[in-house]
Amino acid sequence: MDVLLDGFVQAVQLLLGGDAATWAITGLTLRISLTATVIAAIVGVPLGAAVALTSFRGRRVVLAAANTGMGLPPVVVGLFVTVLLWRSGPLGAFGLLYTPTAMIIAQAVIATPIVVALVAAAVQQVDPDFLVQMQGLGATRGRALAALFGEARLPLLAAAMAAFGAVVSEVGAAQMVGGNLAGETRVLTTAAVLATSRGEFALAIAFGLILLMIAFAVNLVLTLVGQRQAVPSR
Amino acid sequence: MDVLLDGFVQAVQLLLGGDAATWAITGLTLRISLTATVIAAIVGVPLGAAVALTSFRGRRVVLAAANTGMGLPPVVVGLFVTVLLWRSGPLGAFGLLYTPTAMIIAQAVIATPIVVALVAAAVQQVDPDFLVQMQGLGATRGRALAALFGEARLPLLAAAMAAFGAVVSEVGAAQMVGGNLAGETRVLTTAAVLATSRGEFALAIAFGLILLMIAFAVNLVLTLVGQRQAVPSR
Amino acid sequence: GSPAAAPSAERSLILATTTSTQDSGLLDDLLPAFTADTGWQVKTVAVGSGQAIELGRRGEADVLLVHSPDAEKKFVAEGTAGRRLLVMHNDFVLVGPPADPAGIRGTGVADAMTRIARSGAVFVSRGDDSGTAAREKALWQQAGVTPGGEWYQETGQGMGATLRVAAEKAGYTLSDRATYLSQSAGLTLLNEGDPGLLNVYHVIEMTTKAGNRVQPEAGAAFADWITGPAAQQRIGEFGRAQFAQPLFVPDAGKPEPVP
Amino acid sequence: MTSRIGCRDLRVVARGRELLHVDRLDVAAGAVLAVLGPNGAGKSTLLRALARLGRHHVTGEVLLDGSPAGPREMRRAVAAVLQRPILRRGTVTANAAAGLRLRGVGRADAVRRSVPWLDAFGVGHLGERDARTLSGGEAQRVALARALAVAPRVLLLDEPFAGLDATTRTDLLADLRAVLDGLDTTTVLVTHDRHEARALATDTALLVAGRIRQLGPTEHVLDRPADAACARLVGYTNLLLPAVTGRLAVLAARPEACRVSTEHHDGDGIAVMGTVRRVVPLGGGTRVDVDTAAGTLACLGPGGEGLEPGRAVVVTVAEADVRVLVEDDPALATCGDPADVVHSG
Amino acid sequence: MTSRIGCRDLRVVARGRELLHVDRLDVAAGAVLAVLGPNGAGKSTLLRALARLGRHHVTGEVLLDGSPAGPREMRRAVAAVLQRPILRRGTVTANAAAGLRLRGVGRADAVRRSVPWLDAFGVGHLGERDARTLSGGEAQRVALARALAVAPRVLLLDEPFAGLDATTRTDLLADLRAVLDGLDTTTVLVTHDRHEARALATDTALLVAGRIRQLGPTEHVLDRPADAACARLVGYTNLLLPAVTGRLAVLAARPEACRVSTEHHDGDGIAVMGTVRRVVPLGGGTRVDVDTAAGTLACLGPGGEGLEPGRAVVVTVAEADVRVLVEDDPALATCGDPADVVHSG
Ligand SMILES: Nc1ncnc2c1ncn2[C@@H]1O[C@H](COP(=O)(O)OP(=O)(O)OP(=O)(O)O)[C@@H](O)[C@H]1O
Ligand SMILES: Nc1ncnc2c1ncn2[C@@H]1O[C@H](COP(=O)(O)OP(=O)(O)OP(=O)(O)O)[C@@H](O)[C@H]1O
Ligand SMILES: [Mg+2]
Ligand SMILES: [Mg+2]
Repeated sequence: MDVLLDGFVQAVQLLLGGDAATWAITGLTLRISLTATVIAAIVGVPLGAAVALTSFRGRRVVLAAANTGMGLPPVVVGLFVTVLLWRSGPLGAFGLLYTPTAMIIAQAVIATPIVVALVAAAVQQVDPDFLVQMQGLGATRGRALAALFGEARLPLLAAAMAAFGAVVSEVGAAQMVGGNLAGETRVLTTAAVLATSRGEFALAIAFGLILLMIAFAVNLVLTLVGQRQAVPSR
Repeated sequence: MDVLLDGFVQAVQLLLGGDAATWAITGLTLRISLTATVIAAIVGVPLGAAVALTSFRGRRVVLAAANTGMGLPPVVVGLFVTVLLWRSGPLGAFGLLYTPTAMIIAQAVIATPIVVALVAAAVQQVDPDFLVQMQGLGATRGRALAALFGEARLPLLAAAMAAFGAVVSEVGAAQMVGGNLAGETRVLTTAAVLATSRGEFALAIAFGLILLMIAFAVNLVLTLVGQRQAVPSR
Repeated sequence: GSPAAAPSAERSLILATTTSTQDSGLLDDLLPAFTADTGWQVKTVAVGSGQAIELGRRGEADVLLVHSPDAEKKFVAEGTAGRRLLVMHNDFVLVGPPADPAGIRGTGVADAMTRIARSGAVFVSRGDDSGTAAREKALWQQAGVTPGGEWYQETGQGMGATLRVAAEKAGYTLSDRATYLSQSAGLTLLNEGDPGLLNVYHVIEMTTKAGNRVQPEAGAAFADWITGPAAQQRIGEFGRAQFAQPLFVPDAGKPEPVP
Repeated sequence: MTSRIGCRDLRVVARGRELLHVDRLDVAAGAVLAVLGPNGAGKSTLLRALARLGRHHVTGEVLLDGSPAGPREMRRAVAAVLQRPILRRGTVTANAAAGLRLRGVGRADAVRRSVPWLDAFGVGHLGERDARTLSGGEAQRVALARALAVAPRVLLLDEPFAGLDATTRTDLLADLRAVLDGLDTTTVLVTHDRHEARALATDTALLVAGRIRQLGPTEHVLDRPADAACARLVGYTNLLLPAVTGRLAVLAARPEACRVSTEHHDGDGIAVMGTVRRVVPLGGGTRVDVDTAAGTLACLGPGGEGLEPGRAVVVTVAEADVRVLVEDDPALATCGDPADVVHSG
Repeated sequence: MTSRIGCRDLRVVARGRELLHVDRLDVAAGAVLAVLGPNGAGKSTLLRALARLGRHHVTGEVLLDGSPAGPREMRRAVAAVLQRPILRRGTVTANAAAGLRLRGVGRADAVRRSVPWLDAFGVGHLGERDARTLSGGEAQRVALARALAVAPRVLLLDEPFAGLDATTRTDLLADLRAVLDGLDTTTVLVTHDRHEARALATDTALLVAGRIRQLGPTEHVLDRPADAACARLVGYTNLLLPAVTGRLAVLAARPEACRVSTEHHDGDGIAVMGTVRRVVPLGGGTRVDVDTAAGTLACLGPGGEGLEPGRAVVVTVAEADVRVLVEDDPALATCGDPADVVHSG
């Protein structure tokens, strides 16, 4: 149990002590996972909304794929992306393997089905007449959708957090496509794995705690943004 | 690219060829992840519903914790549970480390915040008067809640899938607390990692594909159950 | 475990070992025989040497099979371990791009290390406290080089992944022969045979001094078995069929090699 | 006759505001009580508080058959139709059966017992339809059928006929009256329609700003408002203050009973001088608002052709059409509170 | 006067069922068209189709200022108040401003322009309140304020006064009439209340089963129903068939105009023999349903004391109170379709 306590102490020391490597790793983690989440949102939100609001051919297929995709194993995604990015692979010419870009790609792939499935569920739950009423007040389709998203802001927030949480905490893909190169592609999860394999359990716990702090901070920011125009709790 | 094709072929061969080990691993994966998801649901659904429907002290804290907890890194959870289950740890006497039970515990820890956060978001989106009307028709609190869950069944389904997807696809905790013991605690993800580290990429892809099939099957079953008393799509 | 496994769960030991023994498939070959011979079930925790020793130190493992001699000696000196017995060896090899820009082919290993550092060619290190990483560090020290900078990259991952990174970056790396043979990944064997490249595996049995749930008799049983003639023969045969050469050389009872 | 449902010192508070405070209310077995009140008076709040529903903070006692009852007992006795029809996903048949299902009745039995009610409310042909595709009035009917299928001991209806077309409404009033006469059900009916109250309710309560201002037999309450607020509520919206009438008491009159003329004809009744504020032609008649020395009077009727704003006019009301109000003293606000149980008709 | 909004051959189909089919409709600039119809007739569907809203499959043309208009143009011209008040999360003020905000008006400006409307609808004091805590009527008022704040060229109102208390309703009718007279707004008003139609609408359309059965000046449509369905809709619910009256045409009468007596007094008007089916006392009067040789007649009025089911009676109606219907021929169903534009009053 003292390992956990040690881990906590070490986390505080690393952050407050201004350990440059730790801060760099933390920054990279945030950058990669946030970028991946944003990309997933750009792809997933429209798709999820479309699944919920329109009845195009293949709507059910997309939904089933998204639901299934939430079980996409990061290791396999990592392998997949690796194979694509290999020098001998179709995208090898870009030399992206073992770069943060590769990690962003893999994590975006992991996050997108989560966003699609949860956004679809969130939007589907809003009163079907809500969009009609907004358009009936003169809203363009875009503005009406914005209002709809405002209305479903709580579950959308949860969707964003689920996606971000999934990618920021996964290690399989980050390890495989990033290579966990010190100072280049090492993020908090891969650092924690390394610390573990070195038997430095307290350090691993420390990295995990820093990661949780990041998740909490992102959650806080999202919540505050979400509640900017919000109402007292019901 | 041929690696992917090989992987597909191998997945089919493993399953159809009746490879006993593969089937055993698949069965164990299902058993562990489903059990963990069910435990997470038993803990998380009431908590999520309470967060959405009542206004107890610390409600916001639970919600923030759940949202943050979606970013709980499996590796760290694995380490945490490992430390607890160590022979020298507080629960060491039970000798649970490197057993499926330990994996279930770790995965339940990972899945619970997901369930809490997504259930809260789902339930919060239902018309606040829905419960009132159900009780106004004579429903006991339990029956009214059941009706509420029926009403929010789509996002609840998505929540269940997100939780199951997260645990079935994670490898950090499964590896650490399960130890990837052949025939005992080897699941599809750890098998895929082992295959990767042995350089057998096609086999790794094959395991990943089998995992996706599982996720799809679970998704299908959940959807069918959810639509048993359902309506034509809107 | 399932009900069927329950009775033998009484007699199961925890073996903490390095990934190379598992990834090469050696343990898959040995352990069923061990169980058949002794009745002990084995829970293999395949981790880095650093973690394996740490698990031993905390009494979480009954026996260790590791290849990081310096760390082992330090650990044994702490007094919680029991016997430390030589089991086998294979060797490390320096591998790199076929073009060999640093020109290390056929040189002595210390010379090779210096050339790599000077040439500015990429060297990919495991950097994970594994036996391999420890040996690499020792080699740099012998060569009088303090690695660091653009050309020196640490993966913090297992041997297979590190080989793949090295291949992708057209860099050099130090690998154990077994992993290199199974996952050459487009790299060429450039330097081998130097005595400094010997990779020695020891079995270390743990005692109750490390923790009161340690099963010394299990550790002893494993150590005795793996250094026994039957196991040694199996080790000598392993891999011959697939690679036309054995991956490990049985060493039980021989004197400690001096690197 | 004994009280079926009632309350003592019932208070509902939300965010520090008292939404409702009812000292005492009793409705007899088999009786129908109409609750009239302006928007936001607390009618829906009263209904929910009586059924012990919802999340507001409620204090005081709810009585069922004369003894205090908790949520559990109330839930067994009550069926409520909320102001908005809230249907579940699923077919109309499933929705109609939902009330019985929620009380533990088996599926087949519940459907068998609820289908006749769908027919009674004219939506039997929609049985297989997805409830979310219903029109507003159709949904309202399904909600009514669902509640009545339960055959509750206490029926709480919140503006049940609001979305129904006029003809159906008239027919349903008669049908419902007939049904209720046959059942041992006590009904509390929230409505904005005086005709509905007159048709269905033995007694009527006027609720203003969370307080019952008047309670008694429907005919009496609708025709003899106790104070200004009650008068406004039952259609006597023109207040004639002593300053302009020369009488001692405040009088109230319906706009339909007030005539505007340019000359003063001496005669029976009351005459008030004023100037025209605006003239609004309203199809069947014209509404003339007249500013007087003490407030504005609305006059509704034919004529009013030659009038334009600013013109000096006389508003006349026949003596039979005015009502005398007790002084609008807040201390008297609860004067209408019942001494005894509201009786069945 | 030109048509502000109209349609040609407008059809709405859902799941293979034709919900609505309007050949031709035109409403002039500044006019108010009331749409009356039974529940499920397609009134809300018509309103949505005119605004090009919603997900139903719509064919045909919607005309704005005489030329076909797509969803974009319609959205700029129209403000709609749906049957249920649908408010956003947030304060009442934010909701009232939402219409303008959604049209791109800045926040401060939108609030400044919408607050007076909140006051006009009597909910100005609720500005800071969470919209989800409003009472039904309060929410309806906010929805109305939100739409009117937009000052749209076309105002579509779906039962806008349904949840409002009677007094407010009366006042609002006058206020709204005054406001609409001042604006260049064309209004389509769906309602179940004939008085509302009479008060606000220059013209009235009767919609039955998705078809406009009659369209014309409000007074005429309400007093001279064209066929049985229209008659039912405007309150002439008793059909007197030739078989029992001896006349050539089908006649219709209001229940209030039908008197029941036990003896036949010879005199002016129509007398029909029948037997009492049921007697329902309805507060102010009694409703007596009488079975005749051709259908049941409802009679509403004072009296009816001595009657019990099975008793032979005579139903009498004065000649002035009956309306002659054209034969209820489906082919004539659209006979009421307008030849020219509905005129502003
Ligand atoms: N998706 C659908 N499938 C089938 N029928 C539908 C669908 N949507 C609406 N309807 C039907 O279309 C008819 C017209 O609906 P609409 O809402 O226009 O009625 P309305 O005249 O506004 O009635 P109300 O007075 O009750 O509001 C109704 O009978 C309704 O049940
Ligand atoms: N959570 C709350 N906080 C503050 N005020 C509230 C809250 N909930 C309801 N109210 C207010 O309580 C009052 C009573 O509401 P209620 O719904 O009972 O009115 P009502 O008489 O049914 O009105 P209507 O005729 O419009 O349906 C309203 O003014 C409403 O705004
Ligand atoms: Mg209400
Ligand atoms: Mg409608």
